[in-house]
Amino acid sequence: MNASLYNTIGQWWYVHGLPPWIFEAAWMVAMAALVTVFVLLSVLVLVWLERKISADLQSRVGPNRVGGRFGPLQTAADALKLLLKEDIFPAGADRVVFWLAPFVVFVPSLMVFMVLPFGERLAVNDLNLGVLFVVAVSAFPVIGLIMAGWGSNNKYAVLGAMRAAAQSLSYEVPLVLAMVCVVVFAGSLRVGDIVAAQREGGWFILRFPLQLAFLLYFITAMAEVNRVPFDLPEAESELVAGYHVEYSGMRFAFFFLAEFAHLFFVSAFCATLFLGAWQGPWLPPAVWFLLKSYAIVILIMWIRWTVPRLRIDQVMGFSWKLLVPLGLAAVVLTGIVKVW
Amino acid sequence: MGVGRPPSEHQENPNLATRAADVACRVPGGSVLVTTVDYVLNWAKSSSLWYLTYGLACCAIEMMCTAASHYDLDRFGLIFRGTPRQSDLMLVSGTVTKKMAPVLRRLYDQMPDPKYVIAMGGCACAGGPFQDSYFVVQGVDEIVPVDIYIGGCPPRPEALIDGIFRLQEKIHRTSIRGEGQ
Amino acid sequence: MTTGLTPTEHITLNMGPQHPSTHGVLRLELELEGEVIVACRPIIGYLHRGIEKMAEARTYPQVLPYTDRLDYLSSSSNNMAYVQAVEKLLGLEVPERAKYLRVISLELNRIASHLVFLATFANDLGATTVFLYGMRERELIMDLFSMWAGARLTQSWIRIGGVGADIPDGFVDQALAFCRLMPKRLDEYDRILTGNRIFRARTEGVGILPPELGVNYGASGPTLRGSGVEFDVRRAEPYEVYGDLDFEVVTRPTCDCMGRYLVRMQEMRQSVRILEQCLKRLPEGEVRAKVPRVIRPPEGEAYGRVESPRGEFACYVVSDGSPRPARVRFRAPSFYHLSVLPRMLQGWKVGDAVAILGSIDIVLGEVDR
Amino acid sequence: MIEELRSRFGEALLSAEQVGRELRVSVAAAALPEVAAFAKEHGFHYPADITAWDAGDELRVVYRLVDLASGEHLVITVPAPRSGARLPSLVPIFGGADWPEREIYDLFGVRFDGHPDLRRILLTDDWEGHPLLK
Repeated sequence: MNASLYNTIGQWWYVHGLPPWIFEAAWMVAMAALVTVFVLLSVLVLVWLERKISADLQSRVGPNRVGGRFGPLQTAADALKLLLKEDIFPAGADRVVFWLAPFVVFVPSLMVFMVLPFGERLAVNDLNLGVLFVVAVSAFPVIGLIMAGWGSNNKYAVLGAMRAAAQSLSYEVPLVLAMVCVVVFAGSLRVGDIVAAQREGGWFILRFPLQLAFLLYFITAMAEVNRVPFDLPEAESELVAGYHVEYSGMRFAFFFLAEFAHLFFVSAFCATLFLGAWQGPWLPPAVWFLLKSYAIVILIMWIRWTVPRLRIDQVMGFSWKLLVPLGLAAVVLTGIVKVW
Repeated sequence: MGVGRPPSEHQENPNLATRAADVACRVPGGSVLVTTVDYVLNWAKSSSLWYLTYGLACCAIEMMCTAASHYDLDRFGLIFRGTPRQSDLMLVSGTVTKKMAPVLRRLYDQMPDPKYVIAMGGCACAGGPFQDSYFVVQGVDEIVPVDIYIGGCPPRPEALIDGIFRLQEKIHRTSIRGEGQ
Repeated sequence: MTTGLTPTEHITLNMGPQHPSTHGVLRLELELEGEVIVACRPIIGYLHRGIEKMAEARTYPQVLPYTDRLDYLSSSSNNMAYVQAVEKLLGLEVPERAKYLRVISLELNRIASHLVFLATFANDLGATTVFLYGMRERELIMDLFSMWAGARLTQSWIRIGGVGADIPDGFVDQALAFCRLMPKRLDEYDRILTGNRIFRARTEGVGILPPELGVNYGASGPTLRGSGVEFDVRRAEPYEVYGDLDFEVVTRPTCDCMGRYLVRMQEMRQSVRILEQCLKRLPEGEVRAKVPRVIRPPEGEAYGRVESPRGEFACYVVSDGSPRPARVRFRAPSFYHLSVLPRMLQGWKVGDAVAILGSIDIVLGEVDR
Repeated sequence: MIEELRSRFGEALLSAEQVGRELRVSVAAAALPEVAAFAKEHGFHYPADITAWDAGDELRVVYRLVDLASGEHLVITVPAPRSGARLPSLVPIFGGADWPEREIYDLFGVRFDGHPDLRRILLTDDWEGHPLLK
């Protein structure tokens, strides 16, 4: 549908002799606006979903008052309330760094959505080096976390930031290795090509050595979004709230938004890389895409509410002693299979 | 949390909203707008009372019970936050001693406005059974302003939930025009 | 401090008195090198309510409600220790039925308290869901307490000379139903938590308490039994009807968090066993001995000693012959466990600190009194 | 046991009696560490309780040591003056004496010589007086 919409308007535009780059730019802007709105809305949904899923796992009910029987407006109320809160700069905080940190975390979390294909042609910009772009940009928020930790002038925040930096660095390596397997298999760094490659030969998760890559990606993705068992940077029971311990109101909301946006992104990207993205019978592509993404999201939430948390040295050891060698093995194996 | 640093300075909010609301009320039909805005804002504030995990004594156990499966405070949008910066509601659950009082005050100061305090149980209300103790503060209202008092030693979870409802009603009675107008 | 060529600076991290996992108003001053704990100083007294002083201004029965508020997770044990001391002073013999009812109350409280331990311990380690499971089962016990005492936490149901009132109709059936349910739920916890690899990695070998150190520091209860010392007041000095009951004193030789955790988990099963025996054997008869209106014990001192869920909880009462005690002193197990905590924390990481603190299961109410 | 104590400590042993499973002895402050060390040699490894009470004319510091193997109690009572009392600390012998001694200092004002860290434990550092004195 979207592809045809793109084609129809594009043809009309072309027929009337208008310069095509304006159309391309306008399409991109429209998509960017659409994606931003979509991300913000889906964060509201995700938070609500998280509360409902956790409630269900914990034999509770979860929100059931605000806005009706299932509490659909609960997150909206939370967001509005956070807007109304007093904005506190802690005494002794590094004001510039403290002020900047939420944006440094939030903006890259939104930027990565640029290459995400919600359907055919339904991506803001399908970059040539899409996967590389994702790797580069999604590594960026950790700088914001360190800024937040440092700027807060709070020891819990500093500890949280140090943990975030250590964890993010260690898990980036197996994450990239897992993506390299996919790239080798698809033969392109462009996300559109990866999707196309899955159209021809079936989903990547079904092809021999890529199951390993999927597993690696899934585990590292959980670590990237700081979810239990890898939620050390926040670690409620140890560091109170970790790097955002001093943030209140809207600034905290930015961290919150970024966290859930990132959660959705890693799930959606997982669906893109391994589960054939938007492809599927009968239903519209965008629906398929959301279904697959949410399946991964729910899986991550399920794990988050089931298992305990690891300790920092165990987290690091797990990455360097197990995931990285496994990742290297997966790359080698993928290469062999591909050449065969 | 009591990390070694002085309590935060509060930024004086130039209360723009109050002034804007006053102006709006002078315009014909403006008060309808103000009440609508009031309703939405109060709805948000009262539906999302994040409370500070702050267990003091026996009542803290009942507070935990109330948050747990059987009573489930999450139903009303109440979730706990470990840090005062992200909390709206301080549930003073238990006896406040003279050693604890300065800490409690500091935690209250660290919370961003608008903030609410519920004194849960006899001790927090007025010293409870420890009226003649040399080390107990006779009611938390000597240290911080209290919105709702819940009696009982400790109050049953139902009483706590009732107290939260009362607080929500109280929030709904406030207006951006400032109280008492 | 400098180690080799790299100068490192210790940071002092203040945990508490408001912190999600200090279990109340405990404050820990941790000296850290990176994430490693170099030294730990527990600071207590944030809940010091002066109960021991207040007891001197009250009559013997009036002291009883204050004992509830010491270790508020197992108020019956506190009642029992105090009542035992006063009864020793008075030389009072308690009716058989009351003894059985007391044991039922004590064991129900033990399960309730261990469930809170399970809940908070799991929560400290990040397994939030188990927290709610523990509280869910505890609610069933709270219902039983409400049935007989009208109160959930602070029951004051064990009184001088017996118990406050006889159990209501239907209590035995409901309690037996609970006894049938509980082992199944314990299996459920074992499946979700005990066998979990992450949970084991976080608890096995962590926070070693050597048995000699534990004894020397006055540790008791599951904390000491987790280090392989078979010491249980219920066995060592049987009170009420514990001498006639069939139960095991659970010990684990591992001395770590896992050992202490497993001891508590097994103790819940043993408590269910004790409960079933008591409920089935419950004799008919009076529930309260004749007690004078004004209790005036003869001059002397007595030491009431019970096994609370945390360890040896004792009450030392000195009477000067007046209606008010000359001294009431509570020996709180958590107090001693906290004093040995710095030894257990040394060299572990911040994440372990909450695990180790959780594993000794303290209640600040009895620490600070 | 009583005989052994008497022959060993003589004058320092103020009184001794056996009540049930409790052996109650009263000793002078100076002899306390030796008595405690002696008790520990004889199996009383477990410091069950260390406390004090105000008997009106004097303070009595009570040490309850338990033999975990036999279940015997040894209750050592040490009389002390109501103000400015000084007792030898038992921390070198029983680690478990550490906090209770701080508590007795805090609530009764008894100073323990040789205690590694004698500060107020329950009350605030700037508190005046010792509340459990009558």
